[in-house]
Amino acid sequence: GSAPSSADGTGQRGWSDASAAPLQGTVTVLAAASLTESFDQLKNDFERAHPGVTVETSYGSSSTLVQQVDNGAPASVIALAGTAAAEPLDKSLVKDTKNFATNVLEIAVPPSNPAGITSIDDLAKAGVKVVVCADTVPCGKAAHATFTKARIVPNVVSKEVDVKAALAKVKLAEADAAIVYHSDVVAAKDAVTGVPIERRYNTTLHYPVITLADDAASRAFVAYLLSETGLATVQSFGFGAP
Amino acid sequence: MSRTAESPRWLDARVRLSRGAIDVDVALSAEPGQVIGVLGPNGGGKTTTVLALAGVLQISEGLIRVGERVWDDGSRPLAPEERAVGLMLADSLLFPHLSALDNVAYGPRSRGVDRRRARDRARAELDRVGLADRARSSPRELSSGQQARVALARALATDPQLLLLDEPLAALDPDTRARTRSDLAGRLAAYDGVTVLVTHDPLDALTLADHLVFVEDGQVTQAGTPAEVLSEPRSAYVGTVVGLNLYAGQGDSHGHVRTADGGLVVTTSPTEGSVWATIPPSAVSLHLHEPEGSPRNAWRVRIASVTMQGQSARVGLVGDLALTAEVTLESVTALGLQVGRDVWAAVKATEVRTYPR
Amino acid sequence: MSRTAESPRWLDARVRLSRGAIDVDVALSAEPGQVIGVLGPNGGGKTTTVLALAGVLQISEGLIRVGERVWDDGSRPLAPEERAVGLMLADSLLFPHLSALDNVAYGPRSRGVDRRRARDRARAELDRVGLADRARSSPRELSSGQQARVALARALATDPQLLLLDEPLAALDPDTRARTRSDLAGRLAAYDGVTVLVTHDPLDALTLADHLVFVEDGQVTQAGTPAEVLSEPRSAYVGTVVGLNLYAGQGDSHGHVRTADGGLVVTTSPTEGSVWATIPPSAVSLHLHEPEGSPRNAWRVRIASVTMQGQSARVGLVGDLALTAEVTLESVTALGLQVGRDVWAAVKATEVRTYPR
Amino acid sequence: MRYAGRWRSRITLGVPAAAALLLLVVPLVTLLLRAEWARIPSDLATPNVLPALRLSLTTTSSTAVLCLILGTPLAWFLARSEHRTTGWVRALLTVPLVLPPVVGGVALLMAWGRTGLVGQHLTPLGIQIPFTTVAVVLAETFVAMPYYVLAVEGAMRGLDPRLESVARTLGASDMRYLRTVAIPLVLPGIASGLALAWARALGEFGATITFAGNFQGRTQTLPLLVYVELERDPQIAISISIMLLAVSVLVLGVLRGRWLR
Amino acid sequence: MRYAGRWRSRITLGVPAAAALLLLVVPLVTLLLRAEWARIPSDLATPNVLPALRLSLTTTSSTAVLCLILGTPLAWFLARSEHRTTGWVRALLTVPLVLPPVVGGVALLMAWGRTGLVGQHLTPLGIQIPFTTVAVVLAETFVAMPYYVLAVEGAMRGLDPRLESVARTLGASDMRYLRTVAIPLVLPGIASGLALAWARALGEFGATITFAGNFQGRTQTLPLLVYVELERDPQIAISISIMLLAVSVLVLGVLRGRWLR
Ligand SMILES: Nc1ncnc2c1ncn2[C@@H]1O[C@H](COP(=O)(O)OP(=O)(O)OP(=O)(O)O)[C@@H](O)[C@H]1O
Ligand SMILES: Nc1ncnc2c1ncn2[C@@H]1O[C@H](COP(=O)(O)OP(=O)(O)OP(=O)(O)O)[C@@H](O)[C@H]1O
Ligand SMILES: [Mg+2]
Ligand SMILES: [Mg+2]
Repeated sequence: GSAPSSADGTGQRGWSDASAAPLQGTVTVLAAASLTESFDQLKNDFERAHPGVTVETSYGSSSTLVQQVDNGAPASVIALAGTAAAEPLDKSLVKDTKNFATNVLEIAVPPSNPAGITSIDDLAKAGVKVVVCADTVPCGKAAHATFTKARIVPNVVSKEVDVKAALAKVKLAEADAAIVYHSDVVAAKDAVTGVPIERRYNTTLHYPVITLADDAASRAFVAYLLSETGLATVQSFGFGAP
Repeated sequence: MSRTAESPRWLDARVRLSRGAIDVDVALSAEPGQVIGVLGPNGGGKTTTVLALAGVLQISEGLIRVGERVWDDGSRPLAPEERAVGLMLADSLLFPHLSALDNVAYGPRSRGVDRRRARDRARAELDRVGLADRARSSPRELSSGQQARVALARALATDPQLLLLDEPLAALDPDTRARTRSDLAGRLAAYDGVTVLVTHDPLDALTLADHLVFVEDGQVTQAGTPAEVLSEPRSAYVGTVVGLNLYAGQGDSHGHVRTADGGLVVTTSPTEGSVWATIPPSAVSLHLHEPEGSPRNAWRVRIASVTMQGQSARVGLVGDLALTAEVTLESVTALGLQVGRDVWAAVKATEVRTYPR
Repeated sequence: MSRTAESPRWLDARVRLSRGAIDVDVALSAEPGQVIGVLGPNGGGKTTTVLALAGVLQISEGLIRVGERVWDDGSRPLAPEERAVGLMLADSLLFPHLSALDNVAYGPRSRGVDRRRARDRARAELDRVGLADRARSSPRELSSGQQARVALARALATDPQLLLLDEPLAALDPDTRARTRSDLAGRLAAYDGVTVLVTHDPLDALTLADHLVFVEDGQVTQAGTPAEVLSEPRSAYVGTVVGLNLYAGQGDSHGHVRTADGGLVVTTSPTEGSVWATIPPSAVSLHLHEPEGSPRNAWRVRIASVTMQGQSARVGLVGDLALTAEVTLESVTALGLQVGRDVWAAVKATEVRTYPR
Repeated sequence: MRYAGRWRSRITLGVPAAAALLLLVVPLVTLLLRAEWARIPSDLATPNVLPALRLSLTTTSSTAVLCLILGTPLAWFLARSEHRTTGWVRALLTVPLVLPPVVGGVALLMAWGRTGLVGQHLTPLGIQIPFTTVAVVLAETFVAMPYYVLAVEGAMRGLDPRLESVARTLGASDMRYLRTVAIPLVLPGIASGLALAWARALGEFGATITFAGNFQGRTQTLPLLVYVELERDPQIAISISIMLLAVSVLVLGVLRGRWLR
Repeated sequence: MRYAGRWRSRITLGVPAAAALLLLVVPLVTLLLRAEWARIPSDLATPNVLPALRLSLTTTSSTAVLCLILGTPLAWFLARSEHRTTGWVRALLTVPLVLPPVVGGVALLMAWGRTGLVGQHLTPLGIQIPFTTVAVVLAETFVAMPYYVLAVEGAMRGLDPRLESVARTLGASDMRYLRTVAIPLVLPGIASGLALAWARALGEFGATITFAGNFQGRTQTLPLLVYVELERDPQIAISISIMLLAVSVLVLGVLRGRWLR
């Protein structure tokens, strides 16, 4: 078992004591797949600062992570895409919840941009194949809200189960456009081109980080994430400030 | 095979079960060292009986006891591997992934003999069936006769208390068969278990068995020593096997027997009532014209078949009485005995035996 | 089987291929309606020859021609279904998922006969082998003999130009065998194709075949009509099959033959040089004391085996000369002929035939 | 020809067999125990369940039929080939099993998609495969066919080759032998191959979502619906999964019990 | 005993067989064509590839061994049982194939997790299964074992029961017959079952990520790495997939070609 335990067994508590005795132990972090690159960076930085601590990361879809925690998987910290995803989480396990990032919707188009999309209105043009996320996932809900606000009815050919699937359709030029998050467009580098959505139509997604374990190392990791350096790291991957 | 209750035999089996269309009910008993020959028409239940003795099929009623031990009483059968039994079926059923040698060594190995000694034993057995040089061959690389010989060696290699051989010699060529038969006779003589030998070859049965059991349609129609069976066959099938013409009929005190088909046979040894009458084929003489003289039996018949057997010929006859005659090859040529020809068949009344049915 | 080139036979086959340890080289030829009996020891290459004729194995050299058509010349073999061939192997190999009837109807159906007529034909064939009442049975529910009969019916149901029967009667009981044999003889007589009949039973060969071919170790050791073979066997194996004592030896002009084993045989029909000498078992008389009188051959021998055959007994003898005697059952009893006993064997010189090797 | 085994054998074989069964059954039992049975009827009354069920059944049946008519001949050729390359072809067949389903979907897109290797030649003809029901069938066939082919090939290799010899001397062509003897005799193998392939297709998720997308009534099969609902309410997802299991056990149990064996 | 078939048969059988092969091979070929081969070496040099490869190989080997030692006896019992329920047990075995992998993972969590049906009794003993390599093996075994059992069962049913009768009269117990005759004779079936199960385990994704998580070096197998990399750089993901394919084709081709058949 890799259950996080008290950092050094001396009963020390809190971030303030960290300077007194070096932190020890393992922090198990579950994070939404879209956070892969930013959390890899955070993990490296944190481990460098605290050589006694090992940060173990596991990336998956937010709902999977919540399932894992609810069924007794040993996790210290969980970072989710969207506050709604945290709802099924067993509240008795939650020690603390903080938002640490935001994300906004963006239109992803193939680099060749075959349908010539320049604004959200172009999505309603005849023959444009649009993919969005399913209504049950946050990005699908947000896209739906955006279309309503913009009063357009695009030709949706598929309601993808997650952002990754939506993005894949654009990367392979199967779809002319997909509604995804800004961070996804950044992460996809030059495989897709982003077309921003005006603020008045857009929807903002809040990313919560939830502390599940009581030990010093875990709390130190969350504190580091919420620190200025931590937030800056996250934002460098296309996320917005909380 | 009625036996008095006070002298239980070493092998005592009453096999009763249903298989397909027939109900098998076969009783067998023997003392150590004896060979029971089982004969009968195709589909009579011979293999079924053998499988029940081996424990592959279970009897629904009856008893199988060997020595002190009850193998099956219709309720709690011993598994085949708990019976000290050796089985060879008509299909050789060799293990296709093992060499001939390892097939033969399989039994000893399974019964705890160490590898080297099991192989030595297997080699000796293969040698006895003339296949020492094919020990390394896989069954697929052997001809059907060679496979049968390996299967025989395999069944013999475990020294079982009860050895079950289902047509062991059927696939062998006459030369090998003669050699194997006499080798088998030698081995069975030295063997102190009971052997059940199913065969279609009367020669095998007569030369190897102490006791013959004829199974027809699931029932025992005759049982006895070869001599008993030879002298007094009690079914048409047995008659065919032992080479005698056999008739069921009604006899009177004057020596006249009226057969079921309506033929009339005269004998000098009258038996009254329901009788069997036998005529040895060699006692039948054939004539182109109605014979005059001593024979009191003479029938007008037509030649249905002529077959050569060794140095003589067997002539199948139909007519007033269906019968087989055994004549010399010269007579065949001299009389011009061809299929379809009408001839007279004569038999001296002294050659006709009758005994009660 | 040397034939002049100008009269090509209807079936003309020279089968050459390697199988396992042996090289098979067998020539067969026949005219329409003839039956070739193929005999030989186990593993000699009989089945191999049959499979090559059927197209299941391909010849490496030689020729298989039937009528005008070349089936295989070592390079472009016709597939089996392109050959008008019927095949029955020693294993019955029935299609396990089809009833007996549908097994037999399979051939006609495959050759384009409509379902009803194919079934009618199949029913007729089953009737001929005595299994009309088992038509609906699945092969698993048949005894081995019944299976063999269905397989025979199946092979016969396609009226092929070349009918290949590999030990068709081996699994049959004597009664069925006799019936099937004579039925087969009748059918083959009416059949205008060539039949190749592999058998271990000399009786089958002698009664059914027009021409016998003996295959030993892949080679033809003797071929000829049954009468030719009977009168002049040319290998020890053939001798065993036809029931004659056969010796290879050196003859001189005085009628003395020195056998390979060193025995001396006297004959009244001398042949000089390398000779075969034959002695019919029935010509051998047995005596407890050295015989005085006419027989010029008398050997001191020991009884190795006594087997009954029909109404007589065959006595295997070893000693100065290994030979088999055929005596009456009465002599066995009268003389007390038991295995292991030393006796004298006498043969008149007139009974010994010699012919060049 | 079955016997009551001896105790020692029973135990040495029974214990691992029971362990195997437990490994498989425990999670399923748990799923059933944890389900809120009272909710299942209302969960299944959700309007998108019926179209998904219908789509799953039609696409998996199509896949099964494709396996049968295309896969059987392939299995046949593999079974009778004794060439050295056969082993490699067989290894190649297992590739779709190994490929992470999502990558499989990507590969399918690259092949059949609008700009794909094959797809680009179909587009001018007005044929577009992604986002259609055909794409679902293609994806399911891609992942399921190998199971079918390998199962049937194994069964066909077990046939006694002499049966073929006999059939052919009786006048049967390749085709006729295959139809009248080989296929009937390997029916158990075909049944288990079909069961495997059908079940695999029924559960197919990754390749379908990537290649065919997720559109109600057109490409949203049951597993896709389950995944989507898992985001909203795990309990609905479990209800649907249980229905999926029930359908599969029913279909397989009835088919195999009644007809196939 | 093989023949050159007639042309008509060849075509009527060859066309569908070729179609089947194409359906499977076209996407794979596309994948290989679209890969940036020059990049593959550097892609594979990424530090997390090696641990994932090692983990994939160890867990799939463990799964294969588990199938072998637990699944073979189960297949044996199923094959010799003639009971009516056997068909249903067999249908039950196919359930893990039908279950969407993610749901399978949830079921595994519910069973073996800290609060799970079985897991709650393990926790006091200090045993925690989720997020460990053991969990990966459990997940892989859960999805792969059915393939093995069904393939081997099919092969075992094909054995001539009379061989068993003969072996037993020769003194062989159940166990000895299984070991010395049945298993050697169904070796091709075992080989193909193992190949199927191993390949399925190697490609396993949904159940693993749900039940075991995605921890580098501990539970991140190659398919999980592909998933993560797909997020970051699809080209790396494709490179890794191609390596995955190469490994599987190599292992299966070599094993089956050399030893197993
Ligand atoms: N599949 C095979 N592979 C290798 N060798 C074989 C194969 N089948 C038979 N042989 C060998 O070829 C030789 C000829 O076999 P064949 O079956 O033709 O003999 P046969 O004359 O029919 O014998 P039998 O009377 O026993 O049936 C034998 O020595 C046998 O061991
Ligand atoms: N598995 C089976 N299922 C149903 N009926 C069967 C089965 N096996 C044999 N039978 C039938 O049982 C009867 C007895 O068969 P058995 O094999 O014992 O005959 P047999 O005396 O050995 O004949 P043969 O001399 O032909 O070998 C036959 O009528 C046969 O058709
Ligand atoms: Mg029998
Ligand atoms: Mg043969």
